[in-house]
Amino acid sequence: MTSAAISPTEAVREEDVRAAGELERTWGDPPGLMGWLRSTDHKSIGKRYIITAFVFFILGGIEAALIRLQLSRPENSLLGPDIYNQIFTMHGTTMMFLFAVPMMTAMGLYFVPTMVGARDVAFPRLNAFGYWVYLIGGLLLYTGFFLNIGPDTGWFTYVPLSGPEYSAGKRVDIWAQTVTFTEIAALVASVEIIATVFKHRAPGMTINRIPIFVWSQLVMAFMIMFSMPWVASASMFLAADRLIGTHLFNPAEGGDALLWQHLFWFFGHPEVYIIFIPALGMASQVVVTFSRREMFGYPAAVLANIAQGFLSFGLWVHHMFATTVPQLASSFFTATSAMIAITTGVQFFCWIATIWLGKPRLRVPFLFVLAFVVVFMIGGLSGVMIASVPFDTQVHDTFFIVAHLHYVLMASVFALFAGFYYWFPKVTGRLLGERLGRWHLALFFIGVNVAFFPQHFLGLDGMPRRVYTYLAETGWGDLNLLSSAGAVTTALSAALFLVNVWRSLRTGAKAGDDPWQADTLEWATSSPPTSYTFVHLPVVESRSPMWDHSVDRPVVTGMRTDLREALVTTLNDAIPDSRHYQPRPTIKPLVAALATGGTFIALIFTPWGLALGSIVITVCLIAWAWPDRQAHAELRRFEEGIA
Amino acid sequence: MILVRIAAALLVLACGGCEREARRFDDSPPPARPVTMSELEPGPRTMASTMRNPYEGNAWAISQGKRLFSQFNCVGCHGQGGGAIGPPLMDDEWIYGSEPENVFATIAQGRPNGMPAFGGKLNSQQIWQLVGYVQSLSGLIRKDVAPGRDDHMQRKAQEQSTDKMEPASSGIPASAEGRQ
Amino acid sequence: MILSLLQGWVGAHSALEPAGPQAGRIHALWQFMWVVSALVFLAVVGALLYAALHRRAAGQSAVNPDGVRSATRWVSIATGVSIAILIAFLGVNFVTARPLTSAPGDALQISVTGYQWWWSVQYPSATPSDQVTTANEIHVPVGRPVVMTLSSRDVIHSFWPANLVGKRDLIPGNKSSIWFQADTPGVYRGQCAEFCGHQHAKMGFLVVADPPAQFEAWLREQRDSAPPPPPGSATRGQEVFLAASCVMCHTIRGTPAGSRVGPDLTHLASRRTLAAATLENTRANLAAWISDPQRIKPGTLMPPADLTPADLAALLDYLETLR
Amino acid sequence: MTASSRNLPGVDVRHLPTTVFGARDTAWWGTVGFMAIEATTIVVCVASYFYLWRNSATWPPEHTLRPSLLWPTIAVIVMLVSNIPMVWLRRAAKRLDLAGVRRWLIVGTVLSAVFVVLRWQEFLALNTRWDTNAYGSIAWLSVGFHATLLIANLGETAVMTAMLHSSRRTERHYTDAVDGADYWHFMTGIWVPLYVIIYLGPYFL
Repeated sequence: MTSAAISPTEAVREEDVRAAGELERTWGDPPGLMGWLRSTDHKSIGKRYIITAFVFFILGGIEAALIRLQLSRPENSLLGPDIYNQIFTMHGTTMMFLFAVPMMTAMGLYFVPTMVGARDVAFPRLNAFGYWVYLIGGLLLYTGFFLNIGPDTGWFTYVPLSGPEYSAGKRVDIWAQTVTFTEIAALVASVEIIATVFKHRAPGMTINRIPIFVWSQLVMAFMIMFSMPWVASASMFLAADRLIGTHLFNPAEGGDALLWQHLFWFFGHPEVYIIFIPALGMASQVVVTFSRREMFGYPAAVLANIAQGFLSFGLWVHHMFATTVPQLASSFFTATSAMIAITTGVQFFCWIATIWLGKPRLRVPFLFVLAFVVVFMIGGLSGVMIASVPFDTQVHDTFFIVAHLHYVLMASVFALFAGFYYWFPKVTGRLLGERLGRWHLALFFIGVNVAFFPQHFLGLDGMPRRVYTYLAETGWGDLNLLSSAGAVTTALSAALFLVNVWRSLRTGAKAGDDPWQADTLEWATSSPPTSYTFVHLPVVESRSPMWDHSVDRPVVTGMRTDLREALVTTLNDAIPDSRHYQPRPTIKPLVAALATGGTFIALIFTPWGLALGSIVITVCLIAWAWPDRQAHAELRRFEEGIA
Repeated sequence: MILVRIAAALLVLACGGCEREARRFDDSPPPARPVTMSELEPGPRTMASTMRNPYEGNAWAISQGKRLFSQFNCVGCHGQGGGAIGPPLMDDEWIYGSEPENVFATIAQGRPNGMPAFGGKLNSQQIWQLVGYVQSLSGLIRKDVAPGRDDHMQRKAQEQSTDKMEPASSGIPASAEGRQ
Repeated sequence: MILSLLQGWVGAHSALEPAGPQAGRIHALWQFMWVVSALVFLAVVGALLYAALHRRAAGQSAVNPDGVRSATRWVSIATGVSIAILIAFLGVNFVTARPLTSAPGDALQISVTGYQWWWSVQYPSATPSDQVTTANEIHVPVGRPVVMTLSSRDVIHSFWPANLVGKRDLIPGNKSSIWFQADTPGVYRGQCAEFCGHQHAKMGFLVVADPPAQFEAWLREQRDSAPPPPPGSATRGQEVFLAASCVMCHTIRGTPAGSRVGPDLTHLASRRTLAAATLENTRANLAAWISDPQRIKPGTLMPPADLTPADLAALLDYLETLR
Repeated sequence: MTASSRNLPGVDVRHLPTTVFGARDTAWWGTVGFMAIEATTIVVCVASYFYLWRNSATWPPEHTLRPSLLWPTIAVIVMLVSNIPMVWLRRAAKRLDLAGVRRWLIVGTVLSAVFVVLRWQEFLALNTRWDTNAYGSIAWLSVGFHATLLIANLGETAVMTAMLHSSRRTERHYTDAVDGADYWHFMTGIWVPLYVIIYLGPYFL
């Protein structure tokens, strides 16, 4: 935002207007459809990511509605077992792989660079590639579903049910490849975020001045890096068992069905925290802004966040207490599962202190955070309960678990909505309606609790998960009906949110650059941000740069405006160290993604897909690495420092 | 645009996806028309196929056929398709014809030299499922429909990886010759 | 809910109505955790709302040192308390878990095998002729520990009689076992808890806890083979059974029917339910199940038997003799 | 062509270098990131290998030959030795010594081609098939996954070589060469434990 970034003397203003113009020519997306397909701007990509993930959220929600409709009364004949199994599998797969993780990484890819004061992520083309691969994965899953090739063995896809003998056809293979696609996308995002946070922070943003949301994204990125390969490999193993007859999961030939569960949950548990930790980060950001006070116990909160990341790798067996895992091992996992509660506790306590010491403004984003804490408390406490082996053997795979996991994940969705209401003005330039927002929150809060709280008791009362129906004589009908009513309310609230977005886009109040008087750098640019984000990269002197100076904010000078130049700073102290050239937009990422997509889809049908695909992919990567004439000339100009 | 491209690619690859994936629980396909075959003259039948196996393209039905094949102890005589007391099923030699409906008739009506008639005990759905599996044993159905490896000791390559064996002119079983 | 209310043919099926020491301990643990959690919840949410809503002194600055000091104190206290609570929780959990692990020596041995989508139950015996095989209905003597040896023939299932004990998975390729003791006589419903395919929802079973004498009597009856049917319709029915598709999958001891693909029907008529605790065992239900099982359990591996009404009637007459 | 040079409080970065090597450069962190991902995947393979080993009475299971050692041993030695030219490559690159970089990159391309050929022998040396039993499956998949690294490396090195010979080269590509050398060390280094476990393992497990 030019006016605040520099002192408003005439000469300077002119100079900056000129600079801004050239920056726009340099960093702007190319025009037209091809330009849209070539874009590598982290803001365009991030926006697409967020919208795509939200569309999948809606689709997953529709599936949830169908599930609740089917279960609303006993012996319901709305959905048969075949379609029901596909739908609940689609719901889980969509929510975990196509909504939750991509949404969290997407928020990171959009806001991390702006919050650390960079103009783009470290590897813009790779970023675009990641998005396209993710999109292909989602389209694959849903095309499959509409062609009746929808996976039907649950999002956890246990063998042998999902193995070659008990899952004929290609349904499970579609699932396996979708997972592969989304894992690739997530891993790409993790590399982007780590490199951006490590090397592209604004001068002065030392390691202990990094905004908490960025910290949470960093933790998430590392967790993705060390957990996603487990499920990616596992799904490859499964595909191999199904396609080329390997025996990894075949007990008779020395394989083991439990191996799948270990591999899957070693990813599957961190997965939950991959979703939850960024949610904590967003909530922290909102708490700080609306308490008008710096985060209380910033170091403690950050360390708790990191500890949480580590601990989450020590929990996976608590998904397997009903299997033949030895007692001793189980009790270890009980302990870790209890311990991780402390890390969350510390962060909650820090918030409460921040709010207590600050002067909270009860705006919608802040209210969503309050709701987030309440909802998460319920999910977290039931989580501690099921860490107990004996109790878990009763409620494992029952609706008690359904209730628990939805409380935890829905809590993250509350935090996400807090983030939406908080950052929507930054992304679109318009505020979301406050009154509609409160209605949305109220309905959502009621809906979620009415939908999921009764399920605790359904589980204790003997109702297992993943049943397409139940006998009238079991007496589960009433609570199920209640739960379904809650689901309807939740759907209503989501609709209300869409209305709010639509109205604000048409007639919403103009936001201005910094509607919340927030403390972090994304508010230092215009709303919506320009393609180059900052005319002058900011310089940071504290944890809350926006609260230090209202005008005459210190800036970086001497950056080139005629080509895409990024400032590389040192890892710990963010001292300017070198200048980095970033390539112009290109279609190459899309082409490479299509090649990758083709390869993995071909792999569903024949092992030769691998040979064929690797050739195509190699060609694409060569093209990727080889600079065209313009890029070459530009790189030369950059290195030789000539205009 | 990209959406269209990908969707198109997927549609091509997933062609017949619907048929391959259908789970028809409550299905009673018409039986093959009864074939009259006198005990006295076993041997090659050159019968114009008037009827395809309704489950040729249906992976689930064929996996059911595989299940029935082991549960009804067809392996007792035919081995895992390799043959033992009964003739092998995974080669290109078809004593009573390779056409689906011949195989159907063989299962339904039985054959001399020990193949019992299962007509009364299996319904047409089960028999067609078995026929589909028997076809898959010699690679006569689509690869993407054929079963993968099973979850027990591996005794033979998975049907998926079985090469197609064009039915050859079949010979009369030695025993049958002996009787004539 | 009231046990007696659910003592119909379905049976009781709730972890909140323990009928034995194992489920009892777990129920006690649940009550403990439930109360503690409620208190923690109220404390945290209360603190949060107070912090958000309490009236602030005019002109109180956001950075007041003594405020920070007391906040630091409270945060440390809260953290300490949560650690203490979690340690207490671990202790209680350990105390609860300990006695659940190993069964006493004199336990009754029963082996349960999971199939898509029913349970085969066997009472092993030294003399093979005394071995009892039944399906979907497990009779146990009251007051005596019972060890279930669990295995699966196809996919993973999970054995869960909620009123008696927690669940245990049946995983192909590795044997597992679980033990419990029923103290209250009654009929308890259990169900498969691990998703196992199309009819996971209707893969139930009953545990019938009888006084020891009654149990022994039951066991004795189950040992016998089926008696030859009385002449007339029942005999006709047996012929139908042996000629139709039934014989391909089912065993009736004392007849040529000996296939182990489906449940053992030797004492079908003595069972309370049909189709894995899905239907009450009545003549009408049996007829419906035999003539169109796919309508009742879509995807079940039992094929429809197309019988003439006369044959069906005869078959039912015969099956009803299998007490 | 650079933005305003008013003396605001702040930093002027126009004189910072454009070509830096190793951890100072952003791209290096990308490379390291992908190394971490690949390393994790190999850990998954090894973990699965030991999990399956624990399941089986004898290792390899009966009626399965142990792997032959001749070719794998040759291959692992070649891999280790191949790191020497890569060290020289890095030095040359940091000196921006074009001739040196070209020389060692050509050597590198040849070597990585040799790796791929040797890998074929290593597959044969497993003396079992992927669809024989779980042992064969995990062995093939582990060696196979590392093979994809080898192939990727071949492509990468070849392209880099061509690049350094073409008119499109810039200083940037010296930095890439250094990253390439680092990746090389990783790729060959991570193979050593795999070699020990998969080829020697069956002799002492």
